[in-house]
Amino acid sequence: MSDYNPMELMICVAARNLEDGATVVVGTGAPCAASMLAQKTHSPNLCILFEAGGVAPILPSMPISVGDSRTFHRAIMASSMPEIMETCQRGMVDYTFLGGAQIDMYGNINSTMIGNDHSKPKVRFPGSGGANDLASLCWRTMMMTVQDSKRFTSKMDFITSPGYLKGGDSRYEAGLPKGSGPYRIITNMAIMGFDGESKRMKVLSINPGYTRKDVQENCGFELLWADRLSDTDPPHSEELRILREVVDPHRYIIGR
Amino acid sequence: MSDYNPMELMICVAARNLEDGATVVVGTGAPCAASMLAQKTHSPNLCILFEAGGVAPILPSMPISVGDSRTFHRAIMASSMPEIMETCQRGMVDYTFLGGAQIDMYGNINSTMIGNDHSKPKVRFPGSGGANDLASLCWRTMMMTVQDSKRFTSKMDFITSPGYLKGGDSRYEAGLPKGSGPYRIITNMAIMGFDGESKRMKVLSINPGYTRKDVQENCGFELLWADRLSDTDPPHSEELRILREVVDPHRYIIGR
Amino acid sequence: MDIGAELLSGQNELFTDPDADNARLFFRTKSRAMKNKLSTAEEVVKTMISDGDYIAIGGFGANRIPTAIIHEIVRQGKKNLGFAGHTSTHDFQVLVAGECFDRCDIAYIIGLEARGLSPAARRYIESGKVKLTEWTNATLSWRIKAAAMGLSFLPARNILGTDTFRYSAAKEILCPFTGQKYAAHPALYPDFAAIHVHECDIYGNAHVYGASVSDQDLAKAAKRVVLTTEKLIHTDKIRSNPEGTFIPFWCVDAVIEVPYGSYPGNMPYEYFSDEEHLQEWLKVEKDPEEHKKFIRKQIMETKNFYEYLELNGGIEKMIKLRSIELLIDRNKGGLK
Amino acid sequence: MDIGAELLSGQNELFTDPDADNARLFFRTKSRAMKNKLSTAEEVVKTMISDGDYIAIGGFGANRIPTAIIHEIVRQGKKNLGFAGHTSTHDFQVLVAGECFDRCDIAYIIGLEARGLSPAARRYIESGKVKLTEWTNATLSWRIKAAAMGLSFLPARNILGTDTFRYSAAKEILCPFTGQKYAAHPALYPDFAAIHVHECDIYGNAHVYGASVSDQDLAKAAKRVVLTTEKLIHTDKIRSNPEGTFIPFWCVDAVIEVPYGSYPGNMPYEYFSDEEHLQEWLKVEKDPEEHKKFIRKQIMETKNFYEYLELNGGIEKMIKLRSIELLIDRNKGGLK
Repeated sequence: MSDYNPMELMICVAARNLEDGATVVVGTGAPCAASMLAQKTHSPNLCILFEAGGVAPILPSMPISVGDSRTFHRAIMASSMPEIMETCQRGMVDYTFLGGAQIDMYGNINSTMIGNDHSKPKVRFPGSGGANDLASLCWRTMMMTVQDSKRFTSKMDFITSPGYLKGGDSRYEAGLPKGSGPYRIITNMAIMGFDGESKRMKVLSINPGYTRKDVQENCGFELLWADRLSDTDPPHSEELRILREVVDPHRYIIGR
Repeated sequence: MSDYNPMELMICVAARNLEDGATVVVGTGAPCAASMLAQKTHSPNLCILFEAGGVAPILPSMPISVGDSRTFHRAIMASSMPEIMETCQRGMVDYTFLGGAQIDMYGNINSTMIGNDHSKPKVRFPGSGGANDLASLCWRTMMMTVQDSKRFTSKMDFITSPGYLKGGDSRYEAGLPKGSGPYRIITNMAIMGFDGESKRMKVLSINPGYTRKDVQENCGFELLWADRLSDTDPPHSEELRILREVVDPHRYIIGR
Repeated sequence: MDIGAELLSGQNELFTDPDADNARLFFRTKSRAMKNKLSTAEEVVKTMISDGDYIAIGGFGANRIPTAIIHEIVRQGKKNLGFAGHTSTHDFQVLVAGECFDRCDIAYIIGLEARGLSPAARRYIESGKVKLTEWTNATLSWRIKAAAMGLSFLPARNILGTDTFRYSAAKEILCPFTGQKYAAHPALYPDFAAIHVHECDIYGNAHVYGASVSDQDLAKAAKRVVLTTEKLIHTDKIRSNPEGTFIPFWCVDAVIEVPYGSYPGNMPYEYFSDEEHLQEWLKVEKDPEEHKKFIRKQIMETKNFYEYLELNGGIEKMIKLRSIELLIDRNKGGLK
Repeated sequence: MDIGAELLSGQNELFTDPDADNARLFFRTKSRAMKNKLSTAEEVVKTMISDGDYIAIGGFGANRIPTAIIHEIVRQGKKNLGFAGHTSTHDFQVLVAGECFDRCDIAYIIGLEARGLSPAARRYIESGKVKLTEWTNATLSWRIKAAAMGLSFLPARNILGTDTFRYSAAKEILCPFTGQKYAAHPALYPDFAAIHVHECDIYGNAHVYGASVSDQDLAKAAKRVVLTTEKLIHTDKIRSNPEGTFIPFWCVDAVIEVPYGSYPGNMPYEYFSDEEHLQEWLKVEKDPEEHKKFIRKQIMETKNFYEYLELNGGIEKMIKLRSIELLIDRNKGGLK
């Protein structure tokens, strides 16, 4: 079994969740790498979109901006931001990836600020950008993140992007599209999904080298556990080869 | 003084109302001829738009459809119907021309049906097309029509396109854009405007060969009269020359 | 804000479901794969349109229309369709000949613009056989745009205060910021749409030149979309000019290559409309028997669009119409 | 429907007037004439922007940005501006250096995407000197689109149920047809917008290549619009391809020819972003004194954009960045 780092594992697991013929809106970095890996393994027909307007480019390298010219290099379409967001709103986009400083048990995400005074934040982040839009409008939201009990918290300073809000049907009742929401949270320690009823975060599999105890101790809220809790299938050597040699040869992302 | 027919007079008078640098949405026929005449006389910078998307074409001939290729021949833009209508809604379009089977004292127009049962009309016409939109959204609506007491009526079978509705402020109160509405009704007998308060049709000038009596007798409602009622300035020989030789050499329109 | 009482509603029937979540559930299942979508008019009309469906036709009546599909709908005798009468002229006239639809959203029908009115269309509508709901060109454009945007309505400032509103299915609403009254137009998600384009690849990535009317929005709004195209192109041509893509593949379910496919309508930069033939349509319609014979000959007894085209002059006619489109006077100049 | 009680409103300030009739009254007076609009950055910023105005910048942060205008705003010391922080990155960072704005609609600020966060922008925002209202990329796109459409709002299905909504100025509304809850986003009509394009004529008819972000809507929504362009073209090029017109003349008040005008940002198909220079910005910002010196040298003490470009490598640098954009490896091959 070949050696790998946590980022490589998260990217490989994320890629496996992107089936052939699906659509995914990605940002720069790991999500883009996961999508490129999926294209070069089991999903040659995966359609990658970028929020500034790029559709199905033949990516010559990792974009540094979701609006730079790489995102529509030999693309099927170089469109606009409203075009991409309306395509999501219409229900034509299956997946998206988000990141954030805080996430709670319902998959709500904070990428706006730390502190309790919005007008004078202790720490200010960029804000939603397209995150809230994609979390609201795409069918399934995924997240790749290193896990710790600060980031996985029950005390959110700010909910930037909607997960299942307060759980149960609260997301739909708020007016957000029926059947949409968080799908997978992929961390260095485990893979989580969400309970069908309560919509609380539920551990589906634990990554090699970690225990159930590790996963719970590095989470600020009580996790649910799948009845059939499994071991995460580690990156295969072929996945790693393509990721390292083809997708990210300069190790911009997997080198982090 | 050169001889002319009623259509030529109406077109020449309409053209004089289109000042240089203005925007006008036109259909096929007389309105298009009036706009072309204006461009070739005092308004070289008049911008002509067609509702299917054509903007500022160099018209090689009269279009037979507001969507045919003449309407965007060497145009500044071949856009879309929403683009044109939203440009009107934004307040960037100064003039439009409408036609219809019935018009009332407030400039409301019927181009939908004759009869009293909408589901089974006695006579069915094409309907609004873009007429209601342009009457609602452009700043000033004009009409060129032969005048008779059937067409100029107080009993409208159907209001397709809004004039001043019930007069006074009723047009604005209905939600239609502030300051917009009917501007000139140009007939074979007279030129009408609308009273600033009551918004009722008011005769501004009478065409050569007609009397105040003719104008009222050929109108199904009571007309208001300008304090300074004048004689309509008839077509000038240069206007007629350009109209006949350049704008409509085949007499498609002025031959009617 | 308890002003609901003052807000009016159009009284006529809304023929389609504007619900955005219902539309999303459909679009979730729509294929996004870039696969070969080549088909035939016969196959598409047979498999993609069911009696009772609500359909829309791209282009502008007699400009850039998918004639092969319109004829095939009549040829296969589709019935009880709903129709978006959005700047419909010759397309409407053809579907009337087949008495294919029994409900119609009206913006512009019956007329062929400067060419005059269609007697047959007039008879059909005045017969009372067709349920009518009034709209306008902009309203249908915005209803289609609302669907393309994944919404159930869009606000607009037209049709307020008129009978057009009264006999529509629109509703008045107030702007929550300004209190301004608007007409809310319900999203229109057609079951089927056919659009004729200048060129596209086998996946449905298309280029269109000239006025686009509402076709970019229509391709997104409709649940099933077929493109007829003047010619097929390689995807490299799409990828070499990605800002020029008019319709992307994911909107499209089928692609049919139909050279001269807008005949007898105008195809911008390619050929002008056949005005003589369109006048013939209007003439024969005056006599219902003549009209039946004409339709039998032109549509029912022709195997497909090419036989119809051949019947009316074929490629030599198209060369004439191309000269007209390009403003070439073949009587002047040229090599002796 | 008396459900008004249940409907929530964002609690933060709406910095601009969404009223469509007020906007129409302005647009009624805006010139539609096709006249020569050539000007200079100095003249445009002096005459078209007043302290206190609300401004928006086209492009996408460090992609296709009108750098000459952004710098000139800082150089002329414009103050108390409102700013649309719509995918703003380097443009935001430059305006922060001049402390030009005191209120900001936020979609994305402070960050330069994969490049990291701007320490200076962070200090400025965390200082509390700037009034902040939260939005999102799609929301600002739709607020601008609402204005472009001549409306006072558009409905959308994003931001509901979040603190992003709570600290916005959006309002919940219900669809009059389905009862579906929507976020109503107020139209955004900026006082001024600057957009960098690939080519345009002296009237402002423009072509843009690559992702267009929200610039077509922004050109319509803004009351005053300046285009900076890589190069001027003859109007014949516009008229020979009317479907390709990205922005029509009537939206545009001034045109400035600025070759390399998006530097240090990326200009699609022309030159890539200058990543070394952008990293230098982030580095010097760590020390406020260094930052002041840097801004003095780069902007305050340069006469115009060309001196700034010269200072950072001039045309030779642009040739390098063009190679990167075109994926040319000048170390490989070529004639020996």
